[in-house]
Amino acid sequence: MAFNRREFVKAASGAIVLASAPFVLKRAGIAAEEPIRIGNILDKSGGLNIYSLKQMQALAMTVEEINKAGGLIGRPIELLFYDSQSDNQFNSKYATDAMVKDKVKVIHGGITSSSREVMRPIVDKFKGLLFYNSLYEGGVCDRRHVSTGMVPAQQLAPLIEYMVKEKGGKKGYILAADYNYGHITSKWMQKFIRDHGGEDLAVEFFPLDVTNFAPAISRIQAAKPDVVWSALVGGAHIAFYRQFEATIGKKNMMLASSTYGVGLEQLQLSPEEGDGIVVATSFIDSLPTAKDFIAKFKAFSGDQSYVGEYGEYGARGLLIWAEAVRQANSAEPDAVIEALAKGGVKVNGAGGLYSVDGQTNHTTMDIHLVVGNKSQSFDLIRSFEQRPPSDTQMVCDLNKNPNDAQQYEIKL
Amino acid sequence: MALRIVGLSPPSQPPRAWWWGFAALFAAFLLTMPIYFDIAVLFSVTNYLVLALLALSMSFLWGYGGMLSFGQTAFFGLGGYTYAVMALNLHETTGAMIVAIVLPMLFAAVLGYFMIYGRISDIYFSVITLVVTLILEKGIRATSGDQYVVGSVRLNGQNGIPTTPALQVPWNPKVQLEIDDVFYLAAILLVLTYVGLRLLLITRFGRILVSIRDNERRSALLGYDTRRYKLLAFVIAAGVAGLGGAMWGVWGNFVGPNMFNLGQAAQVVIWVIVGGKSTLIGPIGGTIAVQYLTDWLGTQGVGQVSLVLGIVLMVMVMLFQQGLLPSVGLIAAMARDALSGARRHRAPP
Amino acid sequence: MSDEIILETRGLEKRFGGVRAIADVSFKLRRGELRCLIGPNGAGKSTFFKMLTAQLKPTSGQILFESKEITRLEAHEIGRRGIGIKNQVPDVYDGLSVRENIWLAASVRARPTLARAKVDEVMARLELEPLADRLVGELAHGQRQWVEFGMVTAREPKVILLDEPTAGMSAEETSRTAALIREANKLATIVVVEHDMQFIRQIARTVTVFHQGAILAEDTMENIQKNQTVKDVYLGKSGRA
Amino acid sequence: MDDVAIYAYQIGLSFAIFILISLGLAVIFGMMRVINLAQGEFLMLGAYFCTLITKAGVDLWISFFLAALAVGVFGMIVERVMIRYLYGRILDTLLATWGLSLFLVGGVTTIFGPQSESVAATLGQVTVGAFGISLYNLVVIAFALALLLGTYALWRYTRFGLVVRGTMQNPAMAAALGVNTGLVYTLTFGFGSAITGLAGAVLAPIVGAAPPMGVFFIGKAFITVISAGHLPLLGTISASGLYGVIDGVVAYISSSVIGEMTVLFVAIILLRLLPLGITGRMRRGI
Repeated sequence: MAFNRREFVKAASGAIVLASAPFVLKRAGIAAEEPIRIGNILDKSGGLNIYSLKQMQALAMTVEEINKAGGLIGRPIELLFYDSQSDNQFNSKYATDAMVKDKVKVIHGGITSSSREVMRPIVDKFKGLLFYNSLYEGGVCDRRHVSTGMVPAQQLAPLIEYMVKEKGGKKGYILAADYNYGHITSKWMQKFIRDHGGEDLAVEFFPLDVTNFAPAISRIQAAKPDVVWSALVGGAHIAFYRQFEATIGKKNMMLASSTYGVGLEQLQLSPEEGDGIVVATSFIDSLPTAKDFIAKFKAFSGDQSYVGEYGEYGARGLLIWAEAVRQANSAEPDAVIEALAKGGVKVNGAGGLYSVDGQTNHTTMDIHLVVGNKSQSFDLIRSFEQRPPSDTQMVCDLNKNPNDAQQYEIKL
Repeated sequence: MALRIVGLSPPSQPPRAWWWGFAALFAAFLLTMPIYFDIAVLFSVTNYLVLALLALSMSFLWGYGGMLSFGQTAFFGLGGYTYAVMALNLHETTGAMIVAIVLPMLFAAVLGYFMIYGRISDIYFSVITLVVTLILEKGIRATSGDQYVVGSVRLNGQNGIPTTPALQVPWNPKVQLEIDDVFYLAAILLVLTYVGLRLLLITRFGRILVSIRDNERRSALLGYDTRRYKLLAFVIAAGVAGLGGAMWGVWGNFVGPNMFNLGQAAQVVIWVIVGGKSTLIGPIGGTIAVQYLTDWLGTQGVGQVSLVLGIVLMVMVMLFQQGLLPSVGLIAAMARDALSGARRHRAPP
Repeated sequence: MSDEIILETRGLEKRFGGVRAIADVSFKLRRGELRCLIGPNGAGKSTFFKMLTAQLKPTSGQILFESKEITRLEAHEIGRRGIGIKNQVPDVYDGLSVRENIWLAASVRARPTLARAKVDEVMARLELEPLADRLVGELAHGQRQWVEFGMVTAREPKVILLDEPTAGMSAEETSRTAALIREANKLATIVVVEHDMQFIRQIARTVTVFHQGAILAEDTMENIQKNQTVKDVYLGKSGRA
Repeated sequence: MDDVAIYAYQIGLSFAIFILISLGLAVIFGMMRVINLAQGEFLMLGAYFCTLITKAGVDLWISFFLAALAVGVFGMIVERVMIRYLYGRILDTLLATWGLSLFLVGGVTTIFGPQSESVAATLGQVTVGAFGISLYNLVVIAFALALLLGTYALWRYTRFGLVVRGTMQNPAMAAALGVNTGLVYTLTFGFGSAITGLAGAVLAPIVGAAPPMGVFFIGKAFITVISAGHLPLLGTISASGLYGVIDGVVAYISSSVIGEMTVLFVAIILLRLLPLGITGRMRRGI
């Protein structure tokens, strides 16, 4: 197999990006300053790396850009990468390493809720800062934790209103991954479906390793819903979209999802299988605001394929943190937290305006209603500007309780 | 002909003086580590020490009881979950720790009775233990819903229990163990378990157990109820694994279904294989070596860690079947034989 | 020798698939006897021994030991009641030392101090002291046979079953084994399976002949040697009489 | 009527998947007493070869067989380089192939990336009352049956099958009769691998091809083969049948987790009652 070595190395390794840093830094004339160390803990290997690989590259790219442009508050950023290998024991270990041994100012990372929940107490204990760049089920209330991804209220409300009201999808059948995200998301789905006068016929949960959906599809056929709602996650569950198209077909039944596209599912399915799935997301490659980012990312990574939301999260997380550092004029975690609490941290990113809500440390962002097309990508239906993380806001107020450090499960 | 490996005397002999010296040195080295290393190193080493308990559990059972259980992770996970659930419910950790050792032992007693008294053959024993740990994993993963509560604690399925409490000082529950305290505790527990298991081997029970590994039929014909001894060994190993699991929960303030999974079960085998199952100290070394390698690879940007681990395992099995430590001894034995052979030729008749 | 029957089988039968390895064997052994079992290869002698010690389960029939039925007992229960066996291939702990092997046998019943004394006694009787710390796996075939013999006697069984105790031994070793067996016979009832007629003549009073899974004849050695049927099936063919 | 058809379909598909994932392992374990833990990764390789070959423009049906061939050759190389030094050491083989499994997952991720690859086989669907059934799923069932019959015929009626069975029963005798036993081992392992590769290829249009996919299947395959006992074909059919029915019915009426857990549970009970597997007491057959 012929490798383009440069591309391969870049694709394979965050550490190599670091190796090129001194040269870049010297050119930018900031090498003399003491660097700001940051850590990125993601799953380069193991089953979860479909969510991580582009994100770590986007983050490394953003670091390089900031350094080229003169650094952050006059200092270069030094990025340390840790491969948590899709195993929480490494999240625990590397978070401690990053805080204690490497003394990083911020940790970006964590894909699953469980990896985040392993790292959060460690970051709390050593008074650090954790940026969790991933869509999740909402409810974490902790000033040392910043969520830059979507939470259910942001994403599901517009999606479900559109499907029920405009597309006539009154009767819904919900399939979700069998873990916290799926359970909580499915409850939000039920709530919004009912709110809009629809009916949820059934909710089913699937362990992450299920690949045979034939029994579920037969049950769906027996129940005859208008829409199938999917909150399925991970490589194995992609099989569902394939089997759905082969058995029922989107001609006969609508399919909408909170997670489709997150793991670049559309690239892994045939054009027909992905065509017509309705999704709400905070980023797609074809957004007008995304052109510049996409071009830079493709040049940086040498990878011409679709980038997607999880790739963009890497850049988004770092940019938001960098802006907070600038406002605080310090990279020290407590100073950054204070800057965030003021609520004025706003960044114009590739998916629109991101502003951190000081009450919850969650991010207000634009949500884009999109539909899968025949070219393994998405078409924009419409955008909903500046949707707040209202679910988490219902339960969390860090201004009132700055010492809160728990995840609320929102009761419906 | 059986070649006697240097430094490897039959387990039934009481440890020699050098062994006590070694054990003391090992303990002293561990206990003085906090002087030389910072807390991040201690934190990772604690992880190795705790996992070494799991490796000890397997190497005791496999190396001396002749039973290869692929499912020691079942007891490891059970120990961890028991500790987390009990400690969160009781707001007290000493009792939780004890239950976390006892419950896996009870479970092992039932499961072991079923298998050992059912005279299930070796390979099926391995498979059934593996299946059991996979069932537990699947079962735990399926508890994400809010209806799965033990006492006041949500089991949380896939996400595990990330609020696993820190250990309290038994006589003063207000004081919680910090990272360096947990390190001391893990080091002491490991040394005690190691010495304890080693001494167990020279008791009547230990010697009979080793005889069963060597030739079960002979032991039965002599009149030993081999099933009883095997069951007891299985139960003891489960207790050690349970202790490891509970300590792992204490170490990372987290327990999760990954504790049960195939990858974790594979790792245990790899540790023991690398270290060599014919000793108890080997697997401890194997655990530390392999875990350090995995940690280190994770920060080196070399690509896929599993690629490297796979190669390590294949090379170990193909080239160093005895494990690294005993292989060194074996080479020494062959060298010694060659030398003494040469001397014999040279000696006058 | 007393008239008390110590070991008895009634209509013992063993089938492997469609093959009858042992057919309707009714066998009686008096306490204190030294009995030899002979018969051509495949006559079922080893199978018979294995059933007596629960290494194989009989298809039908009964085994009685000291007038109590032991047919369905586990191997270790039979061992505990006092039947010891030396199997055809040396069945020892190759990975353990000679002393350890004997100790394991001696300590089935005895308390630790008694067991240690017993080990010393057996080692002395079998002249195994120089080998005490060698691994049994390192020893020569004949030595391993003696180790096993030592193990069987060390636990002081009431009945000892010996399956070809002299296989692979030199003439000198064989006669020593014969002496050891006679010595052991003072304390225990012994059944020996052997092919070596010289050896049998040295030790046996009564001989039982197995043929095709059944008992063909049972008598003194002299009478057996005169028995025409036995000659036909066994002695005649082997030509060793 | 619909219900009967849909149950039959669920059971059939479940049975077919059990057969596909375990037949290769059964051949290798049943014939050679080698437990190949990298079997799941062989399946994965089959799926990858299938998607790659299809992407190169080859017809899907032809690519199935090319994928089988490729994995078969790969299996023979593995046998030559690794397995043959470990015969008779069942645990060592198990560990070495475990290493191979980790190595392959890492290797494939490095080369192809972590995302899954796919291949489309849109044959359409047939309608049974209110239910649509994917036509391709029926093809999968047919493939599983064909694979069974083919393997049976090869073993039972060909010279190769006879030589293989003879060699496995008594290698020394076979060697004395002039059989190149080394070659027979290589070919048998290659054949088992090829079946697995074919299974992976046939499953690819349903489940795709992704580096960790082997792990999803190996547990089930392992349990099927162990439950089967020492007659690889008959045992696999019975075990797959049993587990297929349980999984198909339970997964349909409750959920797939309960289905899988029931299968694992039944496996334990079964091994307790029949410690040598379903065919443990049978003496003849294949």
